[in-house]
Amino acid sequence: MMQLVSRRRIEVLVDAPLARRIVAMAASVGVTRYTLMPTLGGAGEGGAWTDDQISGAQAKVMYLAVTTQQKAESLIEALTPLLESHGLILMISDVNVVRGGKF
Amino acid sequence: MMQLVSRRRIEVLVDAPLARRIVAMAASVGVTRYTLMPTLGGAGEGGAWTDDQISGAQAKVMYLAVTTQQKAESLIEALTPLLESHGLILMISDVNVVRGGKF
Amino acid sequence: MMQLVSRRRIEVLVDAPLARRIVAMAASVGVTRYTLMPTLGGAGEGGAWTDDQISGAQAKVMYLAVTTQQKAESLIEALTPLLESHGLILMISDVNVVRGGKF
Amino acid sequence: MSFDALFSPVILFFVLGAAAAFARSDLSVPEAIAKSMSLYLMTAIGLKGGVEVNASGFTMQMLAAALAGVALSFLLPLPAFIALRRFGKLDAINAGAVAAHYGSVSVVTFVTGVEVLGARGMPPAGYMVAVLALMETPSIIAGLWLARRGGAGGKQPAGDLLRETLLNGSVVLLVGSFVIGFIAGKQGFAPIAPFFEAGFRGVLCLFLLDMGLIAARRLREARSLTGRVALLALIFPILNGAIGVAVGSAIGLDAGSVAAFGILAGSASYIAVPAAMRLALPQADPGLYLAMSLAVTFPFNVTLGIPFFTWLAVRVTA
Amino acid sequence: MSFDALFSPVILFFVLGAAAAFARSDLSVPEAIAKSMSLYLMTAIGLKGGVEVNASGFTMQMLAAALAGVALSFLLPLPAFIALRRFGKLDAINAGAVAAHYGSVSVVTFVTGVEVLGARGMPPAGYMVAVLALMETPSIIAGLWLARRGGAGGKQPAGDLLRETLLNGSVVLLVGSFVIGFIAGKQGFAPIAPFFEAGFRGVLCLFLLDMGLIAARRLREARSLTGRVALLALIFPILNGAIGVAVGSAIGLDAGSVAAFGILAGSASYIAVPAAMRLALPQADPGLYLAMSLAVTFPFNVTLGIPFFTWLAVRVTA
Amino acid sequence: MSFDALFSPVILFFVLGAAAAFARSDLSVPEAIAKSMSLYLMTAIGLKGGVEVNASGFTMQMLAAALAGVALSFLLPLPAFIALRRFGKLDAINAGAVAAHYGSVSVVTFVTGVEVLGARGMPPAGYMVAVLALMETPSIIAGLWLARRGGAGGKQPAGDLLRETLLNGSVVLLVGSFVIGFIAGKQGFAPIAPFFEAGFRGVLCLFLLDMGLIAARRLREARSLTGRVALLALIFPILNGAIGVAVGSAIGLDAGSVAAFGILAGSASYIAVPAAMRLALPQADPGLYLAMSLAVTFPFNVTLGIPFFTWLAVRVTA
Ligand SMILES: Nc1ncnc2c1ncn2[C@@H]1O[C@H](COP(=O)(O)O)[C@@H](O)[C@H]1O
Ligand SMILES: Nc1ncnc2c1ncn2[C@@H]1O[C@H](COP(=O)(O)O)[C@@H](O)[C@H]1O
Ligand SMILES: Nc1ncnc2c1ncn2[C@@H]1O[C@H](COP(=O)(O)O)[C@@H](O)[C@H]1O
Ligand code: NA
Ligand code: NA
Ligand code: NA
Repeated sequence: MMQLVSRRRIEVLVDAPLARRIVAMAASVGVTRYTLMPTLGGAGEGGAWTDDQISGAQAKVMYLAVTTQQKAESLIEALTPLLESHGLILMISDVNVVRGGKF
Repeated sequence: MMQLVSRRRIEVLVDAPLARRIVAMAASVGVTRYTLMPTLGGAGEGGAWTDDQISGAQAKVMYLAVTTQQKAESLIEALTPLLESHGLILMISDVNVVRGGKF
Repeated sequence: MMQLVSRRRIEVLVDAPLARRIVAMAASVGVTRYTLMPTLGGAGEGGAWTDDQISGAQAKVMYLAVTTQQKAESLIEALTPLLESHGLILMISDVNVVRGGKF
Repeated sequence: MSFDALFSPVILFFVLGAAAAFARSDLSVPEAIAKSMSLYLMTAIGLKGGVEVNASGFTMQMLAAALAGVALSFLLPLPAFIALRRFGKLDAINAGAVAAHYGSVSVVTFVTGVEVLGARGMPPAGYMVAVLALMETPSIIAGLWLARRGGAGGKQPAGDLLRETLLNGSVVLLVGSFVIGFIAGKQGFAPIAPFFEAGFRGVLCLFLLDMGLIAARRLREARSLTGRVALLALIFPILNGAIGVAVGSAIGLDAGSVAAFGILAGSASYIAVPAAMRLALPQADPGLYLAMSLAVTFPFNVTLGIPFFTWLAVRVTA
Repeated sequence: MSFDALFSPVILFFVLGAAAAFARSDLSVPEAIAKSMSLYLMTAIGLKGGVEVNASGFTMQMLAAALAGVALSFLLPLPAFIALRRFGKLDAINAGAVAAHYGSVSVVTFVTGVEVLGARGMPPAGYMVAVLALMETPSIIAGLWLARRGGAGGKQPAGDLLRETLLNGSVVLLVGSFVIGFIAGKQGFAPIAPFFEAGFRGVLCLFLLDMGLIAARRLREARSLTGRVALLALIFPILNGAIGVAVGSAIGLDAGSVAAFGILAGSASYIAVPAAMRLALPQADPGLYLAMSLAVTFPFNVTLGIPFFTWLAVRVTA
Repeated sequence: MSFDALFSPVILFFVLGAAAAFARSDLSVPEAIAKSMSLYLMTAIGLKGGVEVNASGFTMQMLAAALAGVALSFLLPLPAFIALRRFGKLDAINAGAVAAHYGSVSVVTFVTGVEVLGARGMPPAGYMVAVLALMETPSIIAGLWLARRGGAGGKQPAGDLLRETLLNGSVVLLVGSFVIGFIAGKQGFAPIAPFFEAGFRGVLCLFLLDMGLIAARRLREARSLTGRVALLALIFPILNGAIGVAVGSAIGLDAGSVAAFGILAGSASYIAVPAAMRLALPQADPGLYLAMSLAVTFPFNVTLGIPFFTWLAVRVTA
C-alpha cells in the first residue's frame, strides 16, 4: 500500500462574492490548490440564511484546501484578521493523503 | 498565531423534507448554528438514489454543525432514536477552530 | 449514549464522467455505500476549472464513503493506480459513527 | 379504443426518455429545470381553470364534482390498503403510505389527459382543475389513519402535519393560480396568455422526456418492488379509474369531464403525497411508493390508461 | 389614485408568493431559474430600450434625463445616510451601505412599473432603460464615501472596486442588451422578438411569485430590522419617488417617463448594490440592507408605490 | 464575402459574453440553464429536421450526404493527428484526443449557421440534421485508434465505450427528436411548434451569451494552449471546412446544404467528444482539448468561419 502522509484540511465558509478574495489571499501564502463546494443555507450569530435569493450577495461557498502544517499555519494567520470583518467560519482538521508531494 | 481550540464536527445526512426537523431538534439541545450542504446521490442499505427526481421526497442534504464535546453528546443522544426510523447517517469527527467562543 | 465506533472517511474528488467508474471500483472491493457531493470549481496542478461549462466533461464531484480501516485500505490500494491517470484527489480521515454495523 | 394519442409528440418524448434510461444513456435534464417545468405546468393549468370558471360561473355540477372528488380521495385508499396488506404482503406502515398515493392524483397525468382529450375534441370542464387540487390531500389523512391503526408511531403533532400537507408547494401553487385566473378572467389573462399557452405543449414534451428518464431509472433500481406490488400498481389505476368514470357519469358530467375524473381517480401522486409521507411516516420506504407511483402507474396511465378511461367515458356517457 | 393594477396577475402572483411564505408553505422556485428569469428580464428590457432609441434617435431630453438620473443616484444617498444615522441609529458603515441601496434602482420594480404604465396607456420612453442602467452604480460610490468618512477601513484598492461595480453582471447585461438592441434596430430585433416579447409578462409573473416568497421569508427572519429602520424603508421610497417625479417633470419629460423616473428614484437595488457592498464593506450587515430593500421597500413599491408615483406624475404633468 | 451576419443579435450576444468575461465581469448563466438551453436547441433542431424529412421523403442525395458525413468524421482526424504530433508537438494521447474533436461536430455552430443561412435565403436541407447526428461519433473511434497506436493503455472494454459514446445524451436527444419529428410530421408538430420555433432564436441568443463567457474564461485560464496548438485550432476549421464544402458540392447538394456541410466539417465538438475522451482517455488533458475546441475554434467559426464557408459554398455551387 502506498505511503499515507499527514496533512491539514482547511475549510472556510465564505460569502460567495468574497470567495475570490480568499482564494487570492491563500495563493499569496502559497496555498494555490483548492476546491470550492456549494452550500444551501444555515444559521449562525448573524441569523439564518438560505441560498434562494436573487442577489446572491448572501450565498455562501465552502473553500477547501489540503496543505502542509506549515502552510496551513500561514493561511490561518493570514485569514484571522478577516474572520470577524468578513464573517468567515474557519475549520481545521487532520487528513491523510497519498502522493504527499501534491499537497 | 491565534489559539486553535478543539471542537466536534457533526454531520448528518438527512432526507430534504426532514432537514427542518433535524435543525429544530438540534436547536432544542442548544446546537443552533449549522450549515446545510447539497448532495447529488448515493447508495446505502436502502438502495441507490439520485437527486434527479421531481418530487424531491428522496433528495438528501448534509447537516453540518461544529460544536463543543458536551453539546455534541446531547445532539447525538437526541438523534439516536431517529437514526433508524428516519434513515439518518451520522458522522462525528474532530476539528479545530479559531475563536472557540463562537462554536 | 450509544457506542461510537471508529471508521475511516474516504473522499475522492473525481471528474463527473468518471464517477461511475469509481463507484464500481469501490463496490468491487466491498465499499458499496457512498454519497456523491457537488463541487463548484477549484485549482490544482492542472490549472483552474469551474463548473459553468456546457460539456460537463470537466465538472467534478466528491465521492464520500465511510468504511472500516480494512476496506479503506483495499479501496486506497485499488484507487492508487488511477490517481495519476484519472487525476483523482484522495483524502482519508478518521470519523466516529453510531451503529458501526452499517459502515 | 383509440391509441392515436400514443403517437403524439408528447407521449413519444416520454417513450424516448424511458428508452434512453433503459439503454443507460447519460441523458439527463437538470433537476432545477425539471422542478421549474413542473411549477410552470401547475401555474398554467391553474390559471386556465380559473379563467374558465370565471367565464362559466359556479354551477351545482361543479359542487357535485368537487364533493365527489374529495370523497374519492378519502375512500380510494381503503380498498388499496387491504389489497396491499393481503395480496401485496406489506406491513401497515408501507401499505398506508402507498394507499395514500393512490387516493391522491398526479398533476402531469391530468395535464397529459387534458391534452389528449382536447385533441379528440372533448376537453374537460375548467373546474376539473379545482377538483384536481381538492383531491390532492384528503387521501393523505386516510393513508395516515390506516397506517397508524396498524401501529405507526406518529410523533408529529397532527396540526403541524395538516399544515405541511395543505401548504405543500404544489397545492398552494395550483390553488393560487386557479384563484388568480378566476380574479383576472379572460381579459386579465390575455397579456400573460402567450407565455402560459403557447409554451404549454412544448414544455410538456420536455417534462415528459424527463419523466421517462426518471421512471425508467427508478424501475431499474427499484429493490423493494416485488412482483406482487408491481401488479397492484397496474391494477389500482384500472380499478380506480373505472370507479372514477362511474362516479363522474353518475353525477351527470359531460364525457370529457367524466374521462378526466377517471384519469384523476386512476392516477397516483408523486409530489405532494411522497413529501407528506416522508414527514409523517419516515419509517415507510420511499423507494417502494415512488417506484409504484412513478415507475409503474405513471407510465401505464400516460400510455394506456388515458385512452382506456377516455374510451370508457365515451361508452358510459353515450 | 387607481389601484386597478393591484389586481393584475403580475401583482397577484407577488401576493401569492408572499402569502405562501408567511403561511410557511414549502413552495420554492429553484435558485438557478430565479437567476435566469432575472437575466431574461434584464436582456428583454435592455433590447427593447435599445430598439426604441434606435427608432427615436438621440434627443436633448434623453441627455437631460441621463444626467438627472446620474445626479439623483449620487445625491439621494446623502439624506438617506443622515436619516439612517440619526433616526435609524445605525453606525456609519451600515448607514452608508443602506444609503447606497436607496440611491440605486431595482430593475424588477422598473419592469413592473413599465407594465403598469403600458396598461394605462402611458408607456415611458425607451431611453428610460438607459437611465435605469446609469443609475445603478453612482450611489455605490456615494455610499462608500459616506461609510468611509465614518471610519470603515477600506483595504480594497479603489480601482478594483470600481471595476467590480461597473462590471457587475446585471449592469453589463443591461447595457450590453441595450447596445445590441440599438445596433439591431427594429428589423434586426424582429426575429428574436417572439422570445423576448411574448414570454415577458409570463416570466414576470413567475419571477414576482419568487420575489414574494423571498421577500416574505426575509421579513420573517430579519433580525436586524428594527421598527425605526423598517419605517425608513417605507419613507425613503415615498420621498425619493416624489423627488424623482419632481425632477422628471422639471426636465420636461412626458407623463409616463416622469412616472418611471419616480419609480427609479423610489426603488432600491437588490442585485448590484448588495454584491458591491459585500465586497467593499464586508463588515456591513447584509441581513439589514437586504431586509430593507427586498422585504420592505420592494413590496411597498410593487403594490402601492407604483400607483402612487403614477398618480403624482399625472398630476404634475397635467 | 458578407459579414452582415456579424451584426445579427445572435452573434452580438456571443461578443457581449466574450467581452464581459475578458473584462472580468461576474456575469454568469447558471449551469443548469445553460445545459437546458442546450437540450432545448438540440430537441428543436432535431424535430425540425425530422419534420422536413417527413415532408420531402427519402432521396438518394440524402444517403450520399449521410455516407459522406460519416466518412469525413472518420477521416478528418488523421491529418489533424499528424499535424498535432509534428507541428503541435503533442504526445499521441493528447493528439488523438484533440483529433477526435475536429472530426466531430458542434451542434451550436451548426444551429448558428442554419440561422445565418436562413437569413440569407439559402436554408440547408432538413436531412442535414441527420448528417449532423451521424458525424458526432465516428471520429471518436478514429481518435482513440490513433491514440492507442501511440500507446495509450485502454483498460476500458471496447463494448462499454461504444455504448457510452453512441448513447451520449446529446446524440440520443438529437436522434430521438429527429425520429419524433419524422413520426409526427408537419401536422403532429403543429401543436408544439410555438414552443420550439418561436423561442428558438431568443434562446440561441442567451446560449451564445453564455458560450461567449465560457469561451473567453477558458481562453484566459488555458495553461496548456501553446501558440502552436492555438494556430492549429484556427487552421483546422478553415481546412476541414473547405474540404467539407468540396465534398458537399461533389455529391451535388444545393448551396445551403453545401455551406452547412462545410460548417459541420469545420466545427469541433465540445459536448459528446469531451465526455467520451474523459472516459476513454482520462490521461489526456481536458484543459487542452476544451480550450482548442471551445475557446479558439468555436469563436472563430461563429464569427468568421460561417461567412467564409457560406461564401465558398456560393462560389463552388454557382
Ligand atoms: N458552529 C457552526 N457549525 C456550522 N456552521 C456554522 C457554525 N457557525 C456558523 N456557521 C455557518 O456560518 C454562517 C455565518 O455564521 P455567523 O457569522 O455566526 O452568522 C452561518 O450562517 C452558518 O451557515
Ligand atoms: N458508509 C457510507 N458512506 C457514505 N454514505 C453513506 C454510507 N452509508 C449510507 N450512506 C448514505 O446514506 C444514504 C442512506 O443510507 P441507508 O439508510 O443505508 O440506505 C445512502 O443512500 C448514502 O447516500
Ligand atoms: N490540495 C488541494 N486541496 C483541495 N483541492 C485540491 C487540492 N489539490 C487539487 N485539488 C482539487 O483537485 C483538482 C485537480 O487537481 P490537479 O490534478 O492537481 O489539477 C483541482 O482542480 C482542485 O479542485
Ligand atoms: Na388517484
Ligand atoms: Na432609488
Ligand atoms: Na468537424
